[in-house]
Amino acid sequence: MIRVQLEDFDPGIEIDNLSADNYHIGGISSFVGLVRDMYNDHKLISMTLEHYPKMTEKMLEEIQSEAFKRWSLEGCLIIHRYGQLNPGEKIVMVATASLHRQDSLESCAFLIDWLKTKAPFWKLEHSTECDNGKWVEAKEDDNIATRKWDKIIPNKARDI
Amino acid sequence: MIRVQLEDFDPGIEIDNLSADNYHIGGISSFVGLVRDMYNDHKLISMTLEHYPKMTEKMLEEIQSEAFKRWSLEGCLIIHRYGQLNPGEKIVMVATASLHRQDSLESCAFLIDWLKTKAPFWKLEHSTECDNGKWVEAKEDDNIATRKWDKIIPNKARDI
Amino acid sequence: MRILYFAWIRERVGCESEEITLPQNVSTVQDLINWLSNQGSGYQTAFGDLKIVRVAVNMEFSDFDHCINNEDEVAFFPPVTGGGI
Amino acid sequence: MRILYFAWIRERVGCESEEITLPQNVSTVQDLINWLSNQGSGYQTAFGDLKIVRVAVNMEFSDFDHCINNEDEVAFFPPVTGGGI
Repeated sequence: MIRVQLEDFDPGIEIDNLSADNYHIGGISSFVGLVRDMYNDHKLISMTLEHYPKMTEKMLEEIQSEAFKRWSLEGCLIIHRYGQLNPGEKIVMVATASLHRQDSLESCAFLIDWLKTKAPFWKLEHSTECDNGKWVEAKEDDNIATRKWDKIIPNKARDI
Repeated sequence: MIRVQLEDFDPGIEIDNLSADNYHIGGISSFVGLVRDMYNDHKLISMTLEHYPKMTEKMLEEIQSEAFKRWSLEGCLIIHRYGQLNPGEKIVMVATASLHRQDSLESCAFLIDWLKTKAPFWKLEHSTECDNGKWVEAKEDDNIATRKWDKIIPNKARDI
Repeated sequence: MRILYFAWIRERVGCESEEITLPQNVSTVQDLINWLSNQGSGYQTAFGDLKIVRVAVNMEFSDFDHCINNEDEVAFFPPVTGGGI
Repeated sequence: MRILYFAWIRERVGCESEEITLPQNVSTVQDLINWLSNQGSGYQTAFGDLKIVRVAVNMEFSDFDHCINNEDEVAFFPPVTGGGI
């Protein structure tokens, strides 16, 4: 499931919904991204996440489909917020449910890596140093993290 | 934090508590293990988790310390239930919080792999096939999953 | 053709989106960038360093040599920085 | 010495724990297993296949050649199967 929203969310409810009535599921992995208060040595007041709405939905659907293709999953959730967010607030959540733990652990890491380089979001940081806001530059590290998944072909038959 | 308990828990509250008042945290990874209804082609009615209480606490503390040594973590939680559990119920939760996502993603996978081979728990399955219960045998796969971490020395200085 | 601008490219261009009729001789994204760069100093600074400009044609990441036509939606933006941390 | 039994080893032995005084000539875990195996058929079946028996001495996973003394807590159990899935 894909959700792009202004509002906050409750990871506990999302985890419960992902496994509701499916007693085949053995594990749910999730990642929740938060707004940090410090970036590159200056204090963040808030950030504004801009995005390209139609393309965001499309890309998140594609990323989710890719996860279902690569791993044996019983459920998948991607929530991404946009708009103004303060330190400590949740920005993003990805969660995957599977029979065996490796499928959900790996696909969860995959989703957050891919999302960082494939979802059309841009961060404007309002800091003590630059109150008008400064657009965050993409990190080469994120591209490296995404590309590592090109080499990984998980074995769907595994029973770990 | 380590908790070994009979009672259920709420992953959302646990995730919130792990990051409460710490605005340095950028991400929280978690894994929630559930009781499945099918094991090796027979239907599970319930399972009973027996453990060695004093040693459980000790081993979980050791596993947690190992995670703090290997990764830059702002918080760590391991909850393991014992006693009788029905399909769909939560058995275990591990969660880690860090500035950068890779530390929390990797340490979360590490914790659940290590826990499976180092925490003194034994599962008695009550199934339609064997109502008196059958003790679950350990999987060699779990030992392989644990040993893979021997080779992995994460780079604490990384900024991904 | 519909053109969208995001983040600092939007700020430099000065608008979120615009409708244009594709001029003669503009057949690729690169042609469009060249043409837009002559439409004012905002466009010129927005497209001043193409190493940090990305494009999507009909919501697909594309290269600058991608062919375009009047029915396309073309979006210009910096490299993406989503996904929380 | 305190001895604890878990899972099917507990079921076969027939008790959760017992206090014994370490007999003469018993200085390792293996010696203790040999001695216990002569205390009745429950112990004998419990320790029948040592490939699937694990031991902890004072709550540390140990080998069968680990030395033990009267102050130790020794626990016998099958390979662990915790951690949810």
